Amino acid sequence: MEQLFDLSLLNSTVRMVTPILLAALGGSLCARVGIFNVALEGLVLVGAFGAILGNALTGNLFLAVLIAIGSVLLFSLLFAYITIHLRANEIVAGVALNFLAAGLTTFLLRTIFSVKGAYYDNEMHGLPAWDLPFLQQIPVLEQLFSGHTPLVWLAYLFVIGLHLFYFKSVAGSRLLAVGENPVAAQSIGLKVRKIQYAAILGCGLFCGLAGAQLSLGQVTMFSEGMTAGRGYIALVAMMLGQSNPVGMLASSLLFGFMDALSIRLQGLSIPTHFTLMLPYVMTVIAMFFFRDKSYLKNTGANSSAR
Amino acid sequence: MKQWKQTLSSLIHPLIALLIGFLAGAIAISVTGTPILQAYQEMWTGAFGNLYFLTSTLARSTPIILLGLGISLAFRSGYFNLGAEGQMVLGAVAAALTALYMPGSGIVKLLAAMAAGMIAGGLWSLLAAWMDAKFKVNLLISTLLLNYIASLFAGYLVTEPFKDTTGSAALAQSRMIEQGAWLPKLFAGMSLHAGFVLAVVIAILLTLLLRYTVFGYELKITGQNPLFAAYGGVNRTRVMILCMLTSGALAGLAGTVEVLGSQYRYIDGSLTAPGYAWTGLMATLLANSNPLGTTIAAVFLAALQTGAMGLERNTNVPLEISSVIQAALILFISARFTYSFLKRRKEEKNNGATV
Amino acid sequence: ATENTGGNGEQPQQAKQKVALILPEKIGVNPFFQLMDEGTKKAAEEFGVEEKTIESTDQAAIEQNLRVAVAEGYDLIITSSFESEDALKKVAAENPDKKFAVIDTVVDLPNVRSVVFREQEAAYLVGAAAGLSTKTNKLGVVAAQDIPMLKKWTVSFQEGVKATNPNASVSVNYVGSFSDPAKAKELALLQNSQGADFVFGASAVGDLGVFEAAKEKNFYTSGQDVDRTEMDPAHIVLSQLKDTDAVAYDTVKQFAQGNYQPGVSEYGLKENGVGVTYITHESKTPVNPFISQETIKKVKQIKDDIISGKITVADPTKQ
Amino acid sequence: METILEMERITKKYGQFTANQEISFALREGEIHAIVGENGAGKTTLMRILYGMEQPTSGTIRIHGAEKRFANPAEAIDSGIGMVHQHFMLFPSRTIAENIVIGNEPRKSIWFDRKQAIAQVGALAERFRLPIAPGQKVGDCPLGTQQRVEILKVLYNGAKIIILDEPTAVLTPLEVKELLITLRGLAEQGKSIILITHKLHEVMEVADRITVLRNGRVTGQLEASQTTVEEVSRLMVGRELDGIRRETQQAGQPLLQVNRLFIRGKKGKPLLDHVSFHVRSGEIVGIAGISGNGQSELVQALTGLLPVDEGTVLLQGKEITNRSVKQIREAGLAHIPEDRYLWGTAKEASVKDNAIMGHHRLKEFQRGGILRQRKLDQLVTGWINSFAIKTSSLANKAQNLSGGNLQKVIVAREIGHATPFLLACEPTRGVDIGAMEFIHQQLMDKRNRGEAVLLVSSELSEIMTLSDRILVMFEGKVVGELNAETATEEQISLLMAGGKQP
Ligand SMILES: Nc1ncnc2c1ncn2[C@@H]1O[C@H](COP(=O)(O)OP(=O)(O)OP(=O)(O)O)[C@@H](O)[C@H]1O
Ligand SMILES: Nc1ncnc2c1ncn2[C@@H]1O[C@H](COP(=O)(O)OP(=O)(O)OP(=O)(O)O)[C@@H](O)[C@H]1O
Ligand SMILES: [Mg+2]
Ligand SMILES: [Mg+2]
Repeated sequence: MEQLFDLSLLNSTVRMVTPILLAALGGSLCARVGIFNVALEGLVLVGAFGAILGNALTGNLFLAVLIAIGSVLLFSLLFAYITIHLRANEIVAGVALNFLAAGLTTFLLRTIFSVKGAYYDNEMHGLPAWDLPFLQQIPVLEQLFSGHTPLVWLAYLFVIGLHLFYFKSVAGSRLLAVGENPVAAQSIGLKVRKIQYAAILGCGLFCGLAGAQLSLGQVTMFSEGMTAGRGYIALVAMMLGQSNPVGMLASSLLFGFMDALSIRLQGLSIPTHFTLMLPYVMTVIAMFFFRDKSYLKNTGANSSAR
Repeated sequence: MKQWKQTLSSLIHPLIALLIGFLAGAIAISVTGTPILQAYQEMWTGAFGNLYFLTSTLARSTPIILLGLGISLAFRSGYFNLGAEGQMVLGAVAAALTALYMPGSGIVKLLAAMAAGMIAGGLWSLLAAWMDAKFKVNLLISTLLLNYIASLFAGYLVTEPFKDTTGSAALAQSRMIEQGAWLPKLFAGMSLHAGFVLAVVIAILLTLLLRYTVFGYELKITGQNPLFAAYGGVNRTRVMILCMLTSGALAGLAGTVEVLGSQYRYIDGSLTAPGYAWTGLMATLLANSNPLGTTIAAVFLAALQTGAMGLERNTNVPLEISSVIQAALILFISARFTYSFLKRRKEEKNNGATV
Repeated sequence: ATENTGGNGEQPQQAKQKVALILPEKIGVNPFFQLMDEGTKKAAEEFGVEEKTIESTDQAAIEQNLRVAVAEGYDLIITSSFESEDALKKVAAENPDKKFAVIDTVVDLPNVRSVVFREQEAAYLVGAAAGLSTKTNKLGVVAAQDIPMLKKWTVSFQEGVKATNPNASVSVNYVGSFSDPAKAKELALLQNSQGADFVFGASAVGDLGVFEAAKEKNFYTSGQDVDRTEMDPAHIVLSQLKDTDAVAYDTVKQFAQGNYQPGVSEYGLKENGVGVTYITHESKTPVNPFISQETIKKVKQIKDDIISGKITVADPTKQ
Repeated sequence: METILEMERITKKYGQFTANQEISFALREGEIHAIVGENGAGKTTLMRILYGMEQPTSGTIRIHGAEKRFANPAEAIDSGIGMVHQHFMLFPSRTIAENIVIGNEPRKSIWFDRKQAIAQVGALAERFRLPIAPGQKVGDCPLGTQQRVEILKVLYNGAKIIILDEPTAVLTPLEVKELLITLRGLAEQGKSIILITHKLHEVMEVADRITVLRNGRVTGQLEASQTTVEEVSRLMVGRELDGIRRETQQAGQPLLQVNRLFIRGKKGKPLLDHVSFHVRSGEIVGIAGISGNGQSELVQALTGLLPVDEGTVLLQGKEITNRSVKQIREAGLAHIPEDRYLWGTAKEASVKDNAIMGHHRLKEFQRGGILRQRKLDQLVTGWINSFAIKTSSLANKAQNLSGGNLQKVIVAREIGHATPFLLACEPTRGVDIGAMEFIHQQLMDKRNRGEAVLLVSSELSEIMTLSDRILVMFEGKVVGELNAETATEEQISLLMAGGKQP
């Protein structure tokens, strides 16, 4: 072990964090309108499946990503209808949706691709890896940021985009208003339900992209349960970042770096279990420094405790 | 007469939701080409068909009930405990190790293991509560994160220092506990064990606690309005600590009875893979944190799972589809569309009949 | 969950024997179970027995499925893996008149036929080949989880490397999951970036991620259970084999022909139950130059030494 | 003057219960029309119908003679109706300007033009003479300012008709005065105003006409200039009000002694600055002051909800400084909290659970930690009868009670403790005059029994009616003590505003 971090490790972190970041950004849309969305895991999984299905059907990467988004939007619509219209408890609905996503993707994997476990096709191409020309000149950045898919770039752009949306746009301002005080929002004539629907669908869009990045960007295949808990980590990143785009970027990266560090430590004599714990322990420690803001309690805990 | 009508109308809600859930399930089944009625019949048989299936359903519901009760207790006092999984795992591993290494007769081991399991779960939960109370570390996130840490730690214990070296030694698991320390089975040859009785008794005790005791009253009020509780002289810290401790202890007990009543050892991952904690959470939420309601909801959710296994065994419906049906049923049962409507009407009645 | 439930259920041949294969997990990501299922089905068809495969959703379901199979009168109940060990011990002991078989672990009861594999021998051979082939003297292992069972792969591979190339270093990384190809791929990429020119995949579905990494960065890797070289002969240069289907097939065949025998049968290199492409089994794909013919010759020698007992490969789980 | 709005024969039924029964009501352009009535008379319901938040069971609404139906507030807003709700509908984390323009924001393509918003809101405030700082965060504003924000919001959306539901309940006397001036000003500029309030002197001061409701029906429509407070209150409650009975009585020994109480503040200024006073048995001591001058902190310090940095509190000679709430209550203190929803009740809990708080610990009502439900039921049922609390049952949720009835539950609970000392904060906020009189009588009776009451209220008239002595607080200090017999409203107001005692 020459050094704990090297550039290829950090390059890998930038990539590995992307689906988590995208899902967290999506989750924040829901949190911001007062809906605690625990279904991120399931939504990303559906997105990952949709992307592979789309690619297999059309052979066109752009269409594949669109199909990924479309299938997650459908799922989100179900979530929205059940929580907003049928007034189901959002956590029960979210957990059920996670089960549904796991069952349905496995079932479709079997019926559509006639395989179990994983679908993999040598002929299939994943999202292209881009080397941005202007970065090629700079030695360190080149290694750090080269060879990422457009979705990776997009995710980092979305951080800025979502920031502008929340804090600078009219629509974002209204969305935040609905989350802060739905009764007041209703009384001034905002269409609260419509905005909540829009937020959940927006979350679906992000999760669709997260799924596509996972199954077409990180790898080019779909395997059962391939989200492997990333949706829950996204949930943590979302809460830790207080649904603030920059905060969520920071907390996702924190998690990513700690994960990377834990990979490095695996070679040393520390038992694997403890190195794997590292990202979680560090996130808990980080929470001592980023105290929670009150709105979180309103979205998650209180509304569901009833 | 009116009373009777009201009860009836409040029953309509879950019935309609159930119907829609079953319809959604029917669509999924018809995709596989199995006759819908037969499929549902198989599900019913798999869950309740005879004593054997009934008892396996109840056995399966046992950890879910205990987890659900723990979560509901925390809810009632205003805390959202997402850490039941970690508390359960630590409880399980603590119970297993205690039963293995505690000197004494079987019954001593058994009791010590139960105590150890509850203490381990309770302390783990208390850690999160303490961080929240003292340092304002959001409970929702910390409990979620502590789950991973607990599972990895328990995994470490049975991979390294306490791993099972007998048998094939392939799995991360502890040695098997001696038979004297097992929780007795309720029926010979069936999986239902005394843990179920324990769970039901605890559900009843919690109901009584909430309804009839000073502490239960203070707990409820703290959950409903902590400021009001403080104003009334309730020691909120004490209530919180006791509730989170008990909540975690019940989760720990869930793991303990799985170990002592059914697996007889701690097997890494065997408690997390079935998603008991999430199911327990659903049971609590479906029942609005009512202990007896949580118990019933837990049995229902367990029945969906065992029913789905029956469906898979006896028809061409693949396992995945049965999980789709499960999810569809839960989704629609959680829907409260008729409920909110009825709730409105009930309140109007209350107001209308003012003294 | 199968499409063919024997002979459409309602055939009047009442004499037909019934075999149940109870898997401890969903077949899902595990080719090991898939092969077992295929082998059992094949034998059932050939020897005219009725067959039903039941997948268990989780650990708690295994015992229940075993008991149901007993209750529903299956004549031979096959199960598999250490996960089923506890359940089978109970159920088999309670039903001494029933016939059971368990693949991949030992249950010492008079009515159980146990079949085990010595995977460590095959992993040792792959390690030996890798040690001989590496140009950078750096090798990687991407394993699923740090659990005792996987030591049969990770430790034995390292032993094999050490035997042929003491100067080579091996770095082992764990994915932490059996179903996370994305992370497995990143681990393989990292190992390669640190100089490893061969990465041994032992991460279940994660191996697919390792293969992709190899293809992208042009290094070499090996697969598990079946001949994976066919997928990408330019990068997947070896495959560690396990004849689960043959074993399952044999079990059903013996039973159908009335030759069911309880007791333990071990399958290692000697019994042709485990192996490595090119060394013990033919492959449709030609040998990759990375693994030279000379290496193959040398490793074949090692294989012979293992079979003859000159070399013993210890079972790491027994240490 | 032209009639701008007519509501004709409006009936609203909730199940079998009729909240509004054939109410007819007309509003003229440029008038201030007061609607008065007891708690639960149906005022808010009528306004919710007008604002599109509820649909009438029958009846019609006409604006400028054209029949209208409002399915939601947005449609009412479009017809020029605006409503200032009893509980403010604001976004505390946003600036004043954002709160006002939301829903109708100035924009540059998709972007929210905040500069423009501040400019527009500034201009609007200027035009209607409502001073605010558009860039300030609403959460940091005093309630009076929040109220102005609500009114500006309505004006911003172009309302011709402005509904105000109990706008003065939470305001300080000064803020009330300002509000009434503002309302007159708006009326002069041609706006029509509907004002709901329980404070009849405000009505007499500002309204042109008055509509009185009782039990969902109109019991009178009067010209304000031709009626009296007495006539209106008779129409409201259906009987003559008695006025409260005060017995002359000698104050006894000091029961509560507060010595140099000091609480450090966050921004350098102390929250409580060496406050000393005492309350004797058999007297009511009133604390007057503009809210935010340390009254809340004083109350919380006395009751154990806020730790003090220096000083001592003695109750019946026993030191209770920085003791727990429970210990202080056991030492003989009962407490009617200033905000009944925040501190005084749990909305989701039943009437019974709300009523037994504190009593549940007594030996009488528990045995070994087990509550004696039957005895508790008897206790609460007794209060429901003696205080005439309107509730369908003990199991009814507190949030289903009207404000006045809920307040009665709290008063019953705290008086029921039969402690020698009662701390009563804003005991009649938002409560109708009938209930107010009742609660005042309860406090007076307690004094007459030789017990002590410390009354904290922002309602000067309440302080003046009930107190034997009056303390005035300003910036965390007690700045004056007056004899209630001789004190005048002007004197007190001057002290409250920071003036010197003459
Ligand atoms: N949504 C509702 N469902 C049932 N009853 C209701 C509803 N809204 C109001 N009521 C009842 O209608 C009656 C009139 O209520 P309203 O809010 O109009 O009273 P109010 O005159 O505004 O009282 P207050 O002076 O306390 O504000 C009350 O008895 C109340 O209980
Ligand atoms: N959804 C509802 N169901 C039943 N009753 C309701 C409902 N909404 C309002 N009410 C009743 O309407 C009445 C008046 O409500 P409102 O919001 O005007 O409070 P209030 O009585 O004015 O309280 P306060 O002025 O003290 O804050 C109360 O009796 C309340 O219980
Ligand atoms: Mg009202
Ligand atoms: Mg009111």
